[in-house]
Amino acid sequence: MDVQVIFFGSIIDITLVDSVLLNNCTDLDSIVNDLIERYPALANKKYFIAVNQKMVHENIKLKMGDTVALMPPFSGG
Amino acid sequence: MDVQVIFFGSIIDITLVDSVLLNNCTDLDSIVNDLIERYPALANKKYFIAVNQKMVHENIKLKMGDTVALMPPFSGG
Amino acid sequence: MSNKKPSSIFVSGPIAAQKIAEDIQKHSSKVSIGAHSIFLGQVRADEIDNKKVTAIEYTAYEEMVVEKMAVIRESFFAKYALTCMHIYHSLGRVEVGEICLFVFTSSAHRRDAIDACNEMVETIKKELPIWGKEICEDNSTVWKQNN
Amino acid sequence: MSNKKPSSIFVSGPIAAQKIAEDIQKHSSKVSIGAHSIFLGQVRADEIDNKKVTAIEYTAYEEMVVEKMAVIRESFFAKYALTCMHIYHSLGRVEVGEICLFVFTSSAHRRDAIDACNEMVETIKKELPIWGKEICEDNSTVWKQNN
Repeated sequence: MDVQVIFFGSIIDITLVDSVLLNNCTDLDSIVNDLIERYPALANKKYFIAVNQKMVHENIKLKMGDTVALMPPFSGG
Repeated sequence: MDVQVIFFGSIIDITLVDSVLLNNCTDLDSIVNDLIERYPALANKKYFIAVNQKMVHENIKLKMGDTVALMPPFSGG
Repeated sequence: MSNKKPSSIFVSGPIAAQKIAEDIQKHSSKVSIGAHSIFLGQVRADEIDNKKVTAIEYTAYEEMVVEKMAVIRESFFAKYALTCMHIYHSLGRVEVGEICLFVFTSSAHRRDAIDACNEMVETIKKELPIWGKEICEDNSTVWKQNN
Repeated sequence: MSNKKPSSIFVSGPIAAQKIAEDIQKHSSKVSIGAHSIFLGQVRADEIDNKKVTAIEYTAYEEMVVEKMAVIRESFFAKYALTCMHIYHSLGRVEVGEICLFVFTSSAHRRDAIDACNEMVETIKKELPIWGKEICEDNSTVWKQNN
């Protein structure tokens, strides 16, 4: 099962790419664990998570084709 | 002793002139009485008074060359 | 603030959108500014006794406005951390849809510009000896009232 | 409000003063409008560790901004008696002194336009997934933080 994870702002300074494709992640917690394994600096980083453009504040199940976004605190304007 | 009295806004609808020169008025009260005699409709009219561009809320003595302004409620903007 | 002669806020007739653009453009060289707040008053096609307003004609006690504005300016610069503040008000006839008031405040951080602009609009309406006469389509007139 | 597709608020690079003038001018035909409130964000020459900021580079999660703005727009039109509301935000590089945010609200009476403009600026800074990276004179960069 493929899920696309996209990164923004200062998160990209850690990941050095703006997106990755993850398989075998059935929920958000497993995505976050997977990402921290790949990018250990993420563990100490503050960010919000959106799934398919909606903010998500707890663990949820994911389905094929979902897009998960890791977003640092906003600084527009 | 000459004092110039100037009118603004809806006051001019009553006086039909934008200024008059009054003599023998030594204070503000005598000016107001003189004006109401000339323009009786002023008696029922709401207005502010400025002497030499400063708002005045009580009777004051006037001197030669003073300018008294009768101003209806403001409606700029 | 300074001993230069206080200048008039009055513009003859409507305030052009082009003037507003030029004023904004001029501030691009003031690099300590982070926020601009602008208020524009536009003449509205109100209805009075079933007659449409087509224009407002403004008159003012100009000398008194200049004196009052000098005092008001100083109090605003004392109260708010403003980089600049510009105010323009129409005199004479302004047609429906045209701009009659332009308040423009700038500051490093947004709260000062926004709060000063807001308070200035209220101050202008309440404190400045300016009068608007609404002119209806049949040329009858009604003196405007601020609330 | 309507079933037309929500449109983007993004402009590539700075927002030109000329665009602001054109937007103001367009509203002269909307004769029920009595008040416009405008907020402009301008890139400030801040100093970070003794180095001057020369530009900000903006990125955003564009699809999410479009979705969020559609919801925010609807809530603002429900809360305030607005005739219209226009919002533009820069993407990409904006030099010091240039405009990066343009919020423009219009209403019959001033309170609605002013309050909506004010709240929209706070909402944009707090709710929209947009990021600013400050670029210093030596090309070092610092991620901007809103407060």
